[in-house]
Amino acid sequence: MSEVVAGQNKIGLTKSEYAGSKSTLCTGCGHDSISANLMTAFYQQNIHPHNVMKLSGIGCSSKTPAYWLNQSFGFNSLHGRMAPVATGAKLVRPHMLALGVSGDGDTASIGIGGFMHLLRRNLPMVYIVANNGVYGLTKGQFSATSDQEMQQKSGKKNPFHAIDICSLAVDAGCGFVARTFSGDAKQLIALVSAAFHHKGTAVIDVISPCITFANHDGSTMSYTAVKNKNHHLQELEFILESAESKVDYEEGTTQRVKFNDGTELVLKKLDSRSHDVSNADDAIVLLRNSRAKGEILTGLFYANEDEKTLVEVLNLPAKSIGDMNEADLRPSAQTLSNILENFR
Amino acid sequence: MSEVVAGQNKIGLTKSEYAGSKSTLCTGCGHDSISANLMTAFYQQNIHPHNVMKLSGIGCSSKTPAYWLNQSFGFNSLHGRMAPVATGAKLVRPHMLALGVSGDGDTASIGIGGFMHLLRRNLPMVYIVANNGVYGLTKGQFSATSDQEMQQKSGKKNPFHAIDICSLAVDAGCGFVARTFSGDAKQLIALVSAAFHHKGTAVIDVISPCITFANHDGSTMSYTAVKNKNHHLQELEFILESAESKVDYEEGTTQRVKFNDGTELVLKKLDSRSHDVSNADDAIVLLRNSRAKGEILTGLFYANEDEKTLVEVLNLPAKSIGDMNEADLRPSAQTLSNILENFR
Amino acid sequence: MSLIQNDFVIEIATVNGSGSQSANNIILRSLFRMGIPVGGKNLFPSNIAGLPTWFTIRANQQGYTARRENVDIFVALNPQTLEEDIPKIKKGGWLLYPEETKLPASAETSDLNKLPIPFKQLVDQATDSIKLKKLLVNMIYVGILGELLQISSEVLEKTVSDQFDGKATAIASNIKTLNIGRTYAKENLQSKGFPYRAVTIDKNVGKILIDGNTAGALGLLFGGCGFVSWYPITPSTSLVEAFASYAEVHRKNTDGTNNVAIVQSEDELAAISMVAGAGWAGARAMTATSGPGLSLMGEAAGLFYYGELPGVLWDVQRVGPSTGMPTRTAQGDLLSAYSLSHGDTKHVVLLPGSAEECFEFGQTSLDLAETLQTLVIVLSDLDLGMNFWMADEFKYPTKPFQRGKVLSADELNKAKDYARYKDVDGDGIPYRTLPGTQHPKASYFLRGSGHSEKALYTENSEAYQKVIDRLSKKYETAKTLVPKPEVIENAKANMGLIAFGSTSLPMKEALDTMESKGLPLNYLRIKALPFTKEVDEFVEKQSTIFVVEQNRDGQMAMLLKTHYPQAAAKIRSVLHYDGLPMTAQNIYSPLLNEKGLSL
Amino acid sequence: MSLIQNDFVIEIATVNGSGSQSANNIILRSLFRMGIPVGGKNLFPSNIAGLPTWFTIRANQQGYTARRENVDIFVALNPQTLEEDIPKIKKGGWLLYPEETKLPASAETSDLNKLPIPFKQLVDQATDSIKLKKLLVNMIYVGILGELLQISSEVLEKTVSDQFDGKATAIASNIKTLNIGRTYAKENLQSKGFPYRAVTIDKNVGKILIDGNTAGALGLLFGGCGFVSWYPITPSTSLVEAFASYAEVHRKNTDGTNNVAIVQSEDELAAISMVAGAGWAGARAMTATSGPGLSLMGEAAGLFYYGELPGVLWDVQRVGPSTGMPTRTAQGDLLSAYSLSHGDTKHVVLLPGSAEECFEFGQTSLDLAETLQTLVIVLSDLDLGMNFWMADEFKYPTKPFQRGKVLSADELNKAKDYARYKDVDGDGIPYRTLPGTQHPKASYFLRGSGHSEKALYTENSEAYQKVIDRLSKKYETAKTLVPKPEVIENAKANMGLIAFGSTSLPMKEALDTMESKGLPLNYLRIKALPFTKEVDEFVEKQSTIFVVEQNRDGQMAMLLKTHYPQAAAKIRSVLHYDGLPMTAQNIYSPLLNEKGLSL
Ligand SMILES: Cc1ncc(C[n+]2csc(CCOP(=O)(O)OP(=O)(O)O)c2C)c(N)n1
Ligand SMILES: Cc1ncc(C[n+]2csc(CCOP(=O)(O)OP(=O)(O)O)c2C)c(N)n1
Ligand code: SF4
Ligand code: SF4
Ligand SMILES: [Mg+2]
Ligand SMILES: [Mg+2]
Repeated sequence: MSEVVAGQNKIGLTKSEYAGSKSTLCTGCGHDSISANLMTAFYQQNIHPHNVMKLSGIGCSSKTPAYWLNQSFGFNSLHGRMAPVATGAKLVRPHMLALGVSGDGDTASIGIGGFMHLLRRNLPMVYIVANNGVYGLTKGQFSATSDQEMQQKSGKKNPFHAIDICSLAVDAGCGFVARTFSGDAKQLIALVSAAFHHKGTAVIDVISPCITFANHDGSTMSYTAVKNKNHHLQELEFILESAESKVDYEEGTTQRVKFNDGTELVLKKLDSRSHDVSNADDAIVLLRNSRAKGEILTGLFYANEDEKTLVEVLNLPAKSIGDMNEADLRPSAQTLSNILENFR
Repeated sequence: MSEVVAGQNKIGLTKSEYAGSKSTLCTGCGHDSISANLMTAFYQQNIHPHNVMKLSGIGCSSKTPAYWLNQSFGFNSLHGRMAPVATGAKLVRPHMLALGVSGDGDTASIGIGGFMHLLRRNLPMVYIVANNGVYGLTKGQFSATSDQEMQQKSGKKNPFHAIDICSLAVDAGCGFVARTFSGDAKQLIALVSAAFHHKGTAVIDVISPCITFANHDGSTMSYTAVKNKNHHLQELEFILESAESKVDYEEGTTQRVKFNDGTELVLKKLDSRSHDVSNADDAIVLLRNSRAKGEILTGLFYANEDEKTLVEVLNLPAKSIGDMNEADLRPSAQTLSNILENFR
Repeated sequence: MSLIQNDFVIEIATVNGSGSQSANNIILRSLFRMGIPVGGKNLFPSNIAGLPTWFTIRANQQGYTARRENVDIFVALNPQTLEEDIPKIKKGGWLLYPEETKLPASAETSDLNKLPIPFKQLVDQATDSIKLKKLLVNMIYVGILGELLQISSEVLEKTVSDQFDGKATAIASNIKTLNIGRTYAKENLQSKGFPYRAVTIDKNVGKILIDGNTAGALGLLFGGCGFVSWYPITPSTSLVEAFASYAEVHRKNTDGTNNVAIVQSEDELAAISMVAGAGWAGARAMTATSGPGLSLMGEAAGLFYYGELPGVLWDVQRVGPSTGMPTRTAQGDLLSAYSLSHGDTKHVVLLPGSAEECFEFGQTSLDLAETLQTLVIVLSDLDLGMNFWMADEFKYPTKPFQRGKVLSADELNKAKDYARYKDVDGDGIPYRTLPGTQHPKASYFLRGSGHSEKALYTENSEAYQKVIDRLSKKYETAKTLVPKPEVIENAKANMGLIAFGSTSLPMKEALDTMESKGLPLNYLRIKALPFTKEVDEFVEKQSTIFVVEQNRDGQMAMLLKTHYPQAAAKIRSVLHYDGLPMTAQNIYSPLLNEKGLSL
Repeated sequence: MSLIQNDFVIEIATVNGSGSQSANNIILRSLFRMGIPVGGKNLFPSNIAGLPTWFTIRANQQGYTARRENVDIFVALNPQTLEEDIPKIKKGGWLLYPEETKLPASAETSDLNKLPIPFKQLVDQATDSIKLKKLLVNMIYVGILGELLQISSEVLEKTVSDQFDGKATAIASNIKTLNIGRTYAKENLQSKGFPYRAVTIDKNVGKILIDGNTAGALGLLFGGCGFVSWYPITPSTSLVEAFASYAEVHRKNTDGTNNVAIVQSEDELAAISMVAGAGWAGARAMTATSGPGLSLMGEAAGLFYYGELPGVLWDVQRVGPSTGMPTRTAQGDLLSAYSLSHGDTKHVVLLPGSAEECFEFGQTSLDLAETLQTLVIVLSDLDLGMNFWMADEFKYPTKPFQRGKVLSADELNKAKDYARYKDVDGDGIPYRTLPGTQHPKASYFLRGSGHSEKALYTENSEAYQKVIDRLSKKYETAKTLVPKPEVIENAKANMGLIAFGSTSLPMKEALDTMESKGLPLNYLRIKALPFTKEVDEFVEKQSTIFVVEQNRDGQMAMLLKTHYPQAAAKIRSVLHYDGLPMTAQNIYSPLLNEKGLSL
């Protein structure tokens, strides 16, 4: 590891090299905090922007990848299609880190099919849902994650159940499922950092208030609501090596999630309900109960490093398909003749 | 109630009046059994075909509505679009009974978005998934409900998790969730009969073997596999009035699900794991555990008559929109003038 | 100094989310109420707050209310765009700007009348609330412009109180601020020689000022639309939201139930599929969308066509391809709409060219969908849908709904060998039945797969062909039922101009200009596909035909060449596709140029 | 009795799922191996088992291997369809049928040679297994036809053993059964005067017999396709399945890893979106689908066009509209494919007309997609994709992949002011970079929303227009790169015929026939959109142009009229759209009729 220079991370980049274009979102939009925290996580984790693919769909949230890591490769795709676009891209360049930012409309309404099937396939990527419970970009209609009885600015109430991104993801077999709040730098950065090291799909549901259309009384996703209803399940610390942990936790109050590259996420239990995060059943029941209570439970809900990823299932070689050429892709002349023999 | 004539049901129809066109499915296809059992249920429940809308998507399963109730109104729609088509139709004619037959590909692959959002909206309809774990009509590819490690005829194994229609439906808030087997006339008919009386969406996942592409060794959904792995959670009896039950069950071993029209489904617990079907958490954990064990658990998993249906949410009047005309739909001339005042 | 009465363009530059919209509205509507023909265009960004927005108002006694290139009076509240805004101002035009704004060099060199305004100071007099200041500052320029143009206080204040619809405090503070601006102008600007004046006239009797989306919503409301499913997308959202808010009141029964079902769907595939189900079940049903949504509806569109389902798809076009520019206007979906879906599919398309027609086609589209048992696509666009258009007061419909050939149980009793897909009347339109009809012959199985006249599944060549040939015949019948074009013949002309949709707004001005410059033209505005016999006749008569449209590829010209091969060689395209509403100059410049005529 | 050598049509009627497919294959391939040009068409239902299926074999020494209307030898194993089958048989033709079948009255009155065959009795001699009998019964007619036509036992038996590829028991039982049939024919039918004979010739040297889907799969395999995502749909499924099974072997590295990623997606929207991601990331990527899937891919198609993403969409057309007839053939997706997606979108479309071209375009499509940085749509159809076509042995590609303008880090070092969407070379094709390129200039943000040359978000009219005007220019460039048409000029002709795709198969026969009847025609077969200059020239030269296509609306004629307005008036349509593969008669009949010429 090279020496670390002040103002630079271990790969010699300054924080400004993780910047993006100026945000065009409303001042105070939760999504801008997500961007800021993502930048920090990339910087802290020493990930070179050139090695990052950032993906999104369409929505205010999906605009955000333009606002960080200008030096990375961005694909602002179609409404609801981030998941399949990411699938194609990642399989062709498995060595790059793929991070996607989608919205609750983008993921849970029009994109729910792609999302669920991404989870089934366990594509290695970090999937962030910037969840504000509304369609921001089209001016505040309810989305599929709007809480039942949540009110619009006009006072109109949402009559339908919310889709819980997290319980859905756990039931679909996703091996890294967490929730946090856009403004909670510590928790968000710890989760994203850990997600970088998870082998498969990592889903982080980030409650990210829409200041323009869902920050009023009656909105269950306003800054005030989040402040009042956010319960931290655990305190989180991401560490690169077991030895590194700064905090000495009491026996029995912590759980360590180990990733295949030796990194760990240390969870210090804060809530009496805090469960074993390797237990999917408990995670789902916990999420369902917390949802019923109307609270916003944050933390890591489920972790599992054992499932095969899509890259493994397809048994892709070390060389990226995106770098292959005639030598790798065109069988021999003899092969062609042999094949044609069957058509005589 | 009119007198019942031999060979006729209470509304004076013979069983043949519930017939449809000749099936064009493979001899021995599970879907044909579903058709036969549906016909019986309609007959037994004295539902007049003229009052039935039968809907489907595309697939072998989706062809089946042509094979029963020729005198009802059928809509064989597009692949994956049964749910929204049914939504439009039912809202316009809420007095008719809507029953849909979809496939596992039709519902859990291309149609998963429509399916999940149908459940969120709680559209009153009976939604049958004729689930064979493969795309029958396109010759046996794996579908999203194929069990992990299930083999194709060629020996190829499915690397992905199955989507469990039932746990998904319970988590999405569906108030009637059950599984049965195409050939289990008793269970299927009891469930469908009960589903006719449920106020919201009733999902019945019917394991229905594909004799041509998924009936070999290695298929986890062959007739043999179903025979070996089918565990009945309860014994079911559908009754029109509390008094009607023929069986006298021991205290504590039964649960009665009461529908708003006074009918009941009596569940006699057969399995030690048999839970309180009003408890969604238990239902999900039960389903997850049973899935992990590789068994096929059948019975009613969840019932809830309290949720508002979409018809209720929209507060539709007694007169069907489909029957409305100028008097109902065209506001007065005065209204128009008043409105136009705002544009001066 | 000579005064210029009732002929000016005002443009206000600001950022979106700043609340200038209501201020602009007040100016626009006050002028309208003075009887002066006006048009208002809002050029807004595809985000929610903080990016540049422009609002233009054109007042013109002759009724030329389209966008015009040169601005007479520019209110520059957004310093970020000032550099690019300056060139828009006409020579000798007027620039109002906050006094603290540093003007770019170009402003100094241009021939401009500059009026620095102490906005901050003035708004400070109006309120102490920082939040309110941000909003009220807009009323300062309303007051100033009111005074400069000499819009009477009475009109302005009445418009303010209508705008804030009974909210007394809002009305009071807005009027107060407005008058601060007014007083400032009276005291400081009277000597500046501002030449533009608004003078009360009587051109707007029986007129309203409305956007096409609201007009369309009203058409659907009065046209009997009973089912709407949609997925939000700019610029179609406001149509459905307007419909919903009217329906909320005017389709509500005394017991609180609603004679309408409106479902916000999970995506566009679901939206159009719900319409299919609803149409099948007997509702007059519709969805609204824009470009990307239209593409997503392609598969279902084919089902409507082939299954013969009634339904309306209202596409408010925006700039493509792909996501494109969601808040800019275009007519680029014409070809996609016409042949939406694979296979031999072709649709009836309505092309409203005014707010009146949005209202009218809101009804006509439902009538045609049921009469023809097919999908009717209405192609509006952002300019027509979201900007302010003058219109004749909408006429209350007196004719009953046209519900087409639907057989009741009684009628089925009389019908011999009824078959769902048979051509009984020779017009290609079969008879249908609705679900729930209590008659053994009523039931049929609707499917998008091959079917016979009896609605039975078929893979038989003749049975298949019989049905799709009848569909062609039905499309021929549609020619006799769809709205006829607007035709204005000019005795001096042997060449013709064809346009459609929102291009109609600048057309009178363009035609007048061309005629005055020696290029008289006959004019036809297409209101629908398929082309009616009036189009046939017009096309035949012209020596050259200019097809003016707002897309890059000349899509209407393509369709005309296809349908009129004999005339193809004389068809020429005039294209405008930069996303801005069409101006008269966009039309006459290329034509006059080409003919060597000068302005 | 005069013998008819190497010129006959055999049709076998049965039900699907009965295993006759391999029997039919054996006859077809045996004739092929005898050097006789053949074609095989499978007419199957859209279900899995139990419905009527027909297989036709045409053997013709002159190489006329398309479908022909009149059957010489009919094997009637499906009593259900016998009534409708009888009229297909030529006067004096031969009907083989199970002796127990009760023939319809029409069979008695027709001029037919009837050969009742004791199928049951014969197959009883072959096996006792009921299950096997069902399959082996088909080999009885193989043996009988073999004997009647005098196909040598050697050829037949070799073909059987190749067909059952090493499976000794299957081979033995099939050969045994075949010989039972053969012996029966020898003993009982020799005296019947059967006139048709297969005689070994040498027309098939260097030829193969293959379906277009397999040919396409091989083209993609050797063309370097590295990523496939697809959703199953008839009749495109077999293309991907063939590709996957070849890739399984020929893209496998010694360590078991695969130089290809194939993903069965959850729907078509996902399939094409995955291809977008893969193409962006640097793979030669493709998806395959049919009609309904094409429609579902509309939105993404626009993203390819506007974001300038490489990708191949292989559409094996079937009969529409909507679900239509999934197992019948058509060319009805042309117009949809050309303008797939809303807004001003237009695509490069390749139109293979032979198995060779399926192989070739499998490669060309990938080359063009990367060269032009756009979506390339290949329009095959069920007839070409799933039936058996004779082809010249495919040539191993020697040229390197054409990967277009991709800048490496090194090249970026040299490039001054690189901009993703700028026209540097004047051909409208910009330079791109791939994700992961280790250079600060490499990164850009791909989007389907309005963007400038620098790939920055824009709502600015000029910036927007600059990019879409360049896209038009790029489309012009495409004209010079896409495959050129096949042109056959006839010195005696002044009229021309234009066709494309699978219509090529009966074309030689049709042209020969017309020439012999006094209607010589020039011929051009379009292989791609946009039209190349060869098409321009051809169109200009003809006095009348007949456009022959397999759809109802004359979609190619529409495009031609649009692109050649000067020639529009001389364009005439010849249409065939009943779902069956095109015959020569489908072409020459209407033309000769119209010209008053008789056959
Ligand atoms: C196919 C399609 N349909 C609709 C739209 C319009 N649209 C743009 S963003 C959006 C919803 C965004 O909601 P969400 O994903 O929650 O993002 P947010 O703006 O709330 O961050 C919609 C409906 C679109 N761009 N494309
Ligand atoms: C849009 C579209 N894509 C693909 C198809 C092809 N297709 C027909 S049925 C089917 C799958 C059917 O599977 P399932 O729903 O499980 O029904 P099954 O045949 O197994 O009963 C597919 C992919 C289609 N008809 N439409
Ligand atoms: S509208 Fe809401 S989500 Fe969109 S930028 Fe503004 S605050 Fe953020
Ligand atoms: S293929 Fe399978 S699902 Fe389809 S009809 Fe045959 S047995 Fe049934
Ligand atoms: Mg949102
Ligand atoms: Mg299935």
